[in-house]
Amino acid sequence: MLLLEGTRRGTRIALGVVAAYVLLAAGARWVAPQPVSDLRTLDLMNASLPPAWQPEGNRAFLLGTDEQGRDVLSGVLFGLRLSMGVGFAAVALAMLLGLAAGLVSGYRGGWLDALLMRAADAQLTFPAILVAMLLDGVARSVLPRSAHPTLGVPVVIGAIALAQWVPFARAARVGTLVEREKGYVQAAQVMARPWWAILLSHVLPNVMGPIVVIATVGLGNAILTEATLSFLGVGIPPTSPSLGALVRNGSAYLPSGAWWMVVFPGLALAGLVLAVNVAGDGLRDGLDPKQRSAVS
Amino acid sequence: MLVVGLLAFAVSTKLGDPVNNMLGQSATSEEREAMRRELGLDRPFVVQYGRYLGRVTRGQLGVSYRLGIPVGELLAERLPASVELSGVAMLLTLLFGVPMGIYTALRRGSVVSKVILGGSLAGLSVPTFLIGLLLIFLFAVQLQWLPSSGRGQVVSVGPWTTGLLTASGLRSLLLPSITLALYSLALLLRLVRGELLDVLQSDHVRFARARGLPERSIHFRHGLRNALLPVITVAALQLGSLLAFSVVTETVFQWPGMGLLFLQAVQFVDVPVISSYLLLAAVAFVLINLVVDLSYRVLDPRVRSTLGGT
Amino acid sequence: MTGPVALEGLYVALGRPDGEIPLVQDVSFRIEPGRVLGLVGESGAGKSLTAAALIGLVAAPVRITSGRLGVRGRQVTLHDADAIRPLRGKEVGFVPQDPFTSLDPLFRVGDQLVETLRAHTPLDRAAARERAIQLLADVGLPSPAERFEHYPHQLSGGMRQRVAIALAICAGPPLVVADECTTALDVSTQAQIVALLARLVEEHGTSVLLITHDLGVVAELATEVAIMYAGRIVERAPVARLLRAPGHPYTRALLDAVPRIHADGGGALPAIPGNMPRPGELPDGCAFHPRCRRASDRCRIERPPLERSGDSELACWHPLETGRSGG
Amino acid sequence: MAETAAPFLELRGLTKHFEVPRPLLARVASRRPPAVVRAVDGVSLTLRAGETLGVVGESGCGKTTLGRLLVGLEIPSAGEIRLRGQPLEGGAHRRPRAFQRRIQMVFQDPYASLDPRWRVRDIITEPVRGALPAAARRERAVQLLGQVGLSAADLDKHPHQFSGGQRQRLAIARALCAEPELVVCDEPTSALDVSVQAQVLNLLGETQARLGISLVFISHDLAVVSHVSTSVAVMYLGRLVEWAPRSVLFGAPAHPYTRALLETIPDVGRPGRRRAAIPGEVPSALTPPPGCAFHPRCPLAEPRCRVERPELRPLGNGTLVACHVVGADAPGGAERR
Repeated sequence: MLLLEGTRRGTRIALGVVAAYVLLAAGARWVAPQPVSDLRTLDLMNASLPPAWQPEGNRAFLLGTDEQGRDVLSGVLFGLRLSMGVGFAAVALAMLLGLAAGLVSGYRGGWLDALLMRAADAQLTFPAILVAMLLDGVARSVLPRSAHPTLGVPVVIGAIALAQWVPFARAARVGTLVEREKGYVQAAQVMARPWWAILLSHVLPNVMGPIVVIATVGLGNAILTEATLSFLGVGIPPTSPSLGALVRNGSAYLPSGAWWMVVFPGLALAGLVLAVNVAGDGLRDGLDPKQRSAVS
Repeated sequence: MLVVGLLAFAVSTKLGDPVNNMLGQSATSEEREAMRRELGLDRPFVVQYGRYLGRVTRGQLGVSYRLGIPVGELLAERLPASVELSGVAMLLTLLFGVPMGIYTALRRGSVVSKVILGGSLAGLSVPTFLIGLLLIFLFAVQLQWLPSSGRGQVVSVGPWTTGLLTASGLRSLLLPSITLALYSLALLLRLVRGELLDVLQSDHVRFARARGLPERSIHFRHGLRNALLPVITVAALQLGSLLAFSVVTETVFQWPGMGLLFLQAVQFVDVPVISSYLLLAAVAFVLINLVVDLSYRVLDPRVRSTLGGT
Repeated sequence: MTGPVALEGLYVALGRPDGEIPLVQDVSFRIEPGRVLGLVGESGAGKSLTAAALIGLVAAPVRITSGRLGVRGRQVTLHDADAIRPLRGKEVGFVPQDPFTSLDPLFRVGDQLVETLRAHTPLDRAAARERAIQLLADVGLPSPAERFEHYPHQLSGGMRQRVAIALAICAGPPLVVADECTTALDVSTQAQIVALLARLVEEHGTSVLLITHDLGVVAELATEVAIMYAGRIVERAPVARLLRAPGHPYTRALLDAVPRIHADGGGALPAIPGNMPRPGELPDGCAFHPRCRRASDRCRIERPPLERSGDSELACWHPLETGRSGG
Repeated sequence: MAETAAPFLELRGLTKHFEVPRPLLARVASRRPPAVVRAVDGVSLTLRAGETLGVVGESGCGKTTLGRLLVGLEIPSAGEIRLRGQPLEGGAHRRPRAFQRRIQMVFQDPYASLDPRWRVRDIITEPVRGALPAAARRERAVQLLGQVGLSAADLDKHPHQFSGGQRQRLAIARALCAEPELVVCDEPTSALDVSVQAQVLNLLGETQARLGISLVFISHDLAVVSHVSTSVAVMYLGRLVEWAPRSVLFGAPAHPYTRALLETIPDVGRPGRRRAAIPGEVPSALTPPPGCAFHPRCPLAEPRCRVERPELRPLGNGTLVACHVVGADAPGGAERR
């Protein structure tokens, strides 16, 4: 175990960074210098200010302002809140869907298994972003226009979850197929314990390891997907300050040299996803003894 | 294929009401009805599907609601740009991803490996659009070395327009293809590394060592060949995600490809374009899967004999 | 011609940040050409590690701390990875345990043979191919020229093990290490493989280290037996003497615990109470004393050295009288 | 009651076929019916209460499938299983609970047979989970641990804290928890070292004598089977080839396959002896030879063996054998070894 020392430290730092992000995002309301979407506090005099340490910077706006005088730091903090919220919710939903599908199809087998895995194959050939874009498009055209602002976030969550359930289902299914052959599962079958009880008491706890790893990696991907959708302008309604939308907004001013509108939201996003991915990597190495020796 | 067709069609009928988008909110109900009839949207579902299939097999994909141009023409015009972008990105991915994966697996402790692995983790974490924007800012805005958008000068070779034959076309291709390749490159190199490490610990490699085969042969003949089997599947799926991410890249670089077309279609609910794009994507994926299956037949004797024999 | 093969003072340990845990301690033996030494022990006794050490396939965090192999009049230090590498295949052949996973599934068995031959001999491709087919015939594969073209998955377990043996002996190594090479096979196939090994030893005058937990296979094939317990050799003797009249109480108990065919059932089996101690939890004195009926205070404090008398060796303070008849 | 006359356990023509799935392409390309493995093919046997039936054979002979059919992990394709005259139909879940409770199983791999996340007390009382209150279950667990030679101090441990032999003791304790009448043991000692194997075999023997349970003991090891069995069934490629009381089977083996198997056992007591090898290998279960499945390897094979499948017939000394040749002229005259 001590061989892992180095990796483990990295993993712990990464988990710490993720935790810090969570705290910052959850406390955005109190930490952010400027409340979001309060037009009264905006002053066009403060528009397009560079970060505070630059000659034209203003101490009140640490990371500068955008073209309407909005504080970039506040935007980033509120954006993080939204991005992480969407990410966590989407992954939780995908995990739930995938676990249910994978456990049942792996344990019961038969046509249900064939059907679910066909669906998973089909899903895999359509990358997450396409699925999300498509679903979002469908939802937007089916739902009444007035519902868009309120339903935008749930639709994006659903779209990302639907695009991500497959890895969970696959891992859960493979794990279940292995567990099904284990003596303790078969002993429980001989005892005629009901199948759902066997699934919950023996199979589920023993397949959770890889699921946790997939969930961390999936979280990174979900956050990336949400940001990408917002960047493309299909997803979260533009009124909500997501990180992707901030970058999209800022990118228009990039040619004029206003790099801070793009770089800070982008860095915040990349840092978050990087921390999540490092943590996921560490968890995987910790779980897989074969990889363990490979890391040192 | 029929299923995909049905899916594409379901999208094309259910995906909102193009009439609203075309005529705007102020149109009268008579105007809407006329429009509907003109587009054939008043027929029952099955009839519409039948007609749709018939049209598709004849190569008629409908007319774009937004641009009023037949979708077939639109796609033919945009296809080369996307194919060249994805193709070059795939090439970069394979050209760098596989060797880097091998290197990091064989030289596990070295500094270079650590840098590559760290870089690959970053590559997986930094969103594609951000990379694109930063590259534009650096090379196009600050240094002004490379163009920030478009395909540059293109040459027509028959129906195909290519940017690969002109200097400006190649210069324009550089940034977008690197942007597009980075994510799949990072993914592929980590996959190659993981698979190779697994194979190098397998029983048959242990036995190959035990009988004194040279390390070169163990790594490249026995190790790599076994490791590449699962990589093929993922690399092929990667081609799919390149297609998806090309939506992002094409947006950032205003690359006149299908991704950009698709994005605009989604935003405008331009149904014929969306469903045709999906259909095309589905055909591409089916083809890719076919190629994967065939390459397994060539590379894996076990698959070969289950198909050929019994 | 090739002379005896000798291992001297092999120590293998598991590296931990808080120190090393010994896994194999002071294992030495000598095998004359054409002889088979059976190295017998229960799981965890260190026998497979001894095999791995001889071909330099001990993977970190386990490492060889010391040990020397004498082969063809040369002395090689085993903890030097670069020194053993050239020995693999050429001086030391290795027959693996599991024939199902030990051959590369993507290459024809003939090509794997040709590749190995060409790594160790100056044969050109055509000559190597001819030699490979001859080797396949030697190990008893019917229609060898046809089998040459086959992939491993097209062969049965027994045939794959024959191919593995051909691969191990193709360069004519003076020492062949067979690690549990019959364990994964059915009894009827096992008997065939044992017969094959016996014939090859005779024909080529190879020294064989036969590693197994199966005393039956040892009885059949070995000329000499060494018993390992908790990382050390505790007894070594010619096979007939060791099986009939062992000196070490552990050997005796092990032999008694082997079930034999009893048409009348034979009642309860004499079992050894308890379990072998895990590495790092070795008791003081003789490692076997907690399970030994003859153990005295001395056994609990002082470890008996492996002492030589005549053609056998024994590490016990209270050995059984040799000459007592077995079974 | 009719039950008194019925044997404790009876198998009648028990059969299990598996369809071998083929890749889609092959299924589309050829119209042949899917390949079928006859894992267990028409096995009829009986077992009296309190006795042990040993089932031996090489890998692929169907012995494991037979055990799984008995405990309800597989559903028979044909034939039936009767316990005290009552037919047991379908899998474990379909059978009447009161009957299924009487049947338990001990598995081969001690490392996979106990849930690594559970505590010993929960593992060994799983059969009465929900049926007994916690205090009673704890009491039962302590009692069971005593029965298999472990102590109450082990109650809260996890499986990884035990050696292979101790785990197999725990698996036996779990099987005993339901107070079974029949325990099916599938190679319970083949993953263990000899010294530990002897401990576990002795424990099984003592337990059986004390509680009067019946055992079906599945093993590839004839010597082990000779120690524990009252009667022995020898299987080859899914079929029963010989079934006899222990003393008869080992004293006067009848079927050429049984005799050959006995010849291939290495003997620790006779160093240097070369055992006779059976020529060839077990054929694929997908394409068993016609007639008697053993004929390609049989020294006694006659032309008839290649076409006609021998049925089980009595030899008079308690042996049932499926062979055209042995004892054909002199019933009960299987020569002594």
